[in-house]
Amino acid sequence: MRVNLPLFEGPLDLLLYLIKKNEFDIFDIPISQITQEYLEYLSNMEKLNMEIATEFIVMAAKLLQIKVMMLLRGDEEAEEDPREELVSALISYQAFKEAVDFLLSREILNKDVFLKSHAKKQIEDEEVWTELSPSDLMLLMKDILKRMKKPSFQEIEIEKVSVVEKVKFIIEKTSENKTFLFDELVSEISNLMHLVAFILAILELMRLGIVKVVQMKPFGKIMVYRTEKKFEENLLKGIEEYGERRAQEDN
Amino acid sequence: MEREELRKIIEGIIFVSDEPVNEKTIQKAIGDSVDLSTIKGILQELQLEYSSSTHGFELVEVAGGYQFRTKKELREWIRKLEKFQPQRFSRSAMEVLSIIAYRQPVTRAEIEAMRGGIDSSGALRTLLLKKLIKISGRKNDVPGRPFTYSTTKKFLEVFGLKDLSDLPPIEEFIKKEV
Amino acid sequence: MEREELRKIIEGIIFVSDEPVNEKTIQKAIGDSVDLSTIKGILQELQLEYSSSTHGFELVEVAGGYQFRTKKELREWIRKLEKFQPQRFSRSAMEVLSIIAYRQPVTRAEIEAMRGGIDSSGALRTLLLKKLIKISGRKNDVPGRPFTYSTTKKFLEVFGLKDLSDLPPIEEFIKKEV
Repeated sequence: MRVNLPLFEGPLDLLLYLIKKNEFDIFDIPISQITQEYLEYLSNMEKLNMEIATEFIVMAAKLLQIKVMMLLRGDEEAEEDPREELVSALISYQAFKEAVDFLLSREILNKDVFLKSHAKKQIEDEEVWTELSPSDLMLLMKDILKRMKKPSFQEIEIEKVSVVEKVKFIIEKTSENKTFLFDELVSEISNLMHLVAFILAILELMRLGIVKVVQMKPFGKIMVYRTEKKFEENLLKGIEEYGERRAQEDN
Repeated sequence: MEREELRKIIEGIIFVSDEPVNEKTIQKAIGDSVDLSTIKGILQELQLEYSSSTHGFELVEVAGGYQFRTKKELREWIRKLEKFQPQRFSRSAMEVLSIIAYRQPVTRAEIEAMRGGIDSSGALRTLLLKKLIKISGRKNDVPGRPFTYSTTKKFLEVFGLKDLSDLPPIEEFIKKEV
Repeated sequence: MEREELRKIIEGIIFVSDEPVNEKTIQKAIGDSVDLSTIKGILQELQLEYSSSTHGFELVEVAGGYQFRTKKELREWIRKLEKFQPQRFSRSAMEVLSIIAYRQPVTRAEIEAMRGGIDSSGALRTLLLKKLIKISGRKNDVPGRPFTYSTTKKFLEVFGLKDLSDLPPIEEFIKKEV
């Protein structure tokens, strides 16, 4: 026999499903019937060798307890309904499920709506923090400790970093403002591969006579500036080919 | 400053900014000589202009500020264009997120109790990594002083909410029937 | 497809693209049924529209494609705006800050060793400037007696911590044993 079991987020989710399926009144749940169906579901899970989480068992015990209390209860209206706590838990859980649907119905960023490229990058690469919370520190520290446990000769993740991209970046930066500090440019670079590509790009632009690099005094600030020579798009192609050749030589 | 000039500056400022920009920030950048109501008026004008069907993006009020975003009806075209993974959320992460949104600051034990005792550490971790929630403090009147969680500004940005009061009251979600 | 619809899609595509977009890329995204001259026409229309003095950004033809850019004359305003934007922290600054938070007092060499030998002087400088860390002393049992770094009172304020014991333990999210 094939049994198709719907999956639930937890015992409350399962109970809500049973209530809906049987069209029970949530304020007057027939405890015997729902307990029976609940236990049937658990035994089906067992038959399928599915792991039954503790919280499902805890709820089963609670249901049985309520059932007993219902039997012991007199008819007096004044007495507290043993189901009350369960009912309010179900109602509140149900409300949060509705809240989930509300959130998912929103125009979700990077799913339904998108930002301008620059801003989008900031959101996606998760590399920039503007709102600080202790949890960020904790997660980063965990990450660092995990990295440390790995052998030190681990393979360096080689990300494809294009020199052409860096050339474009430098050209863009220098077109507005003819001179700039090397440090300022480098400060925007986050990792080694990018730095290497960046330096290759500067060297390439120096070779083409498009930028000049000057250091006023030893250990002084390094300035990069644009020469009068015009940068043409077709130069990019040359750089690309040069990069490919180098890559082939490396292999 | 002329209104046209002002409008141009405001448009440019919002366009260039990575984060939603609010009236006050705009005022600080432009100078106090321009009053908030003028800025607010221009923002509404811009919102109206970009809402027109000829535009591919619009000016949205989100996370306490204004931001240009593409229109929803373009999503299929943009998804085709980009090779990216759309935001995805697991059911359990969403449940935990909605509980935090409505009950913040809230402890892990409180969240788990509301979910019928389900362990929620994985979901919390995912949400922290996505920066949708943060640890916002500790609950001092409970033994062990557990940490409390709250939603972040990024939560508002991702779900396109102006602020937390933009969430419908939870009572609206309480249904008599299941 | 109607011209208005087409215009809207083109505007949205240019808006979200990382790189300048050219007519062919647009045609590829939209489909061959739309010819290049129509696309070219719409691009010119958009260029004309955004070149008007009421707009803060414009559609420029660069690097063989089209891209929205803020207008040059707004440069000063944008620079001013940056001062009022929330502070941003890079991953490396945040990593160094976490190490100092959890391992203080700690030397630069120790920090760099934990980060797999990455030079951390820039991040340290940034954090010192922002007064989130301070030089707290020297490590006397190490040659050269290097400086040690610790977090400051401002660090506690910024992160909303009463004291360092309020930092979440690193083991907090290990799944609880049943």
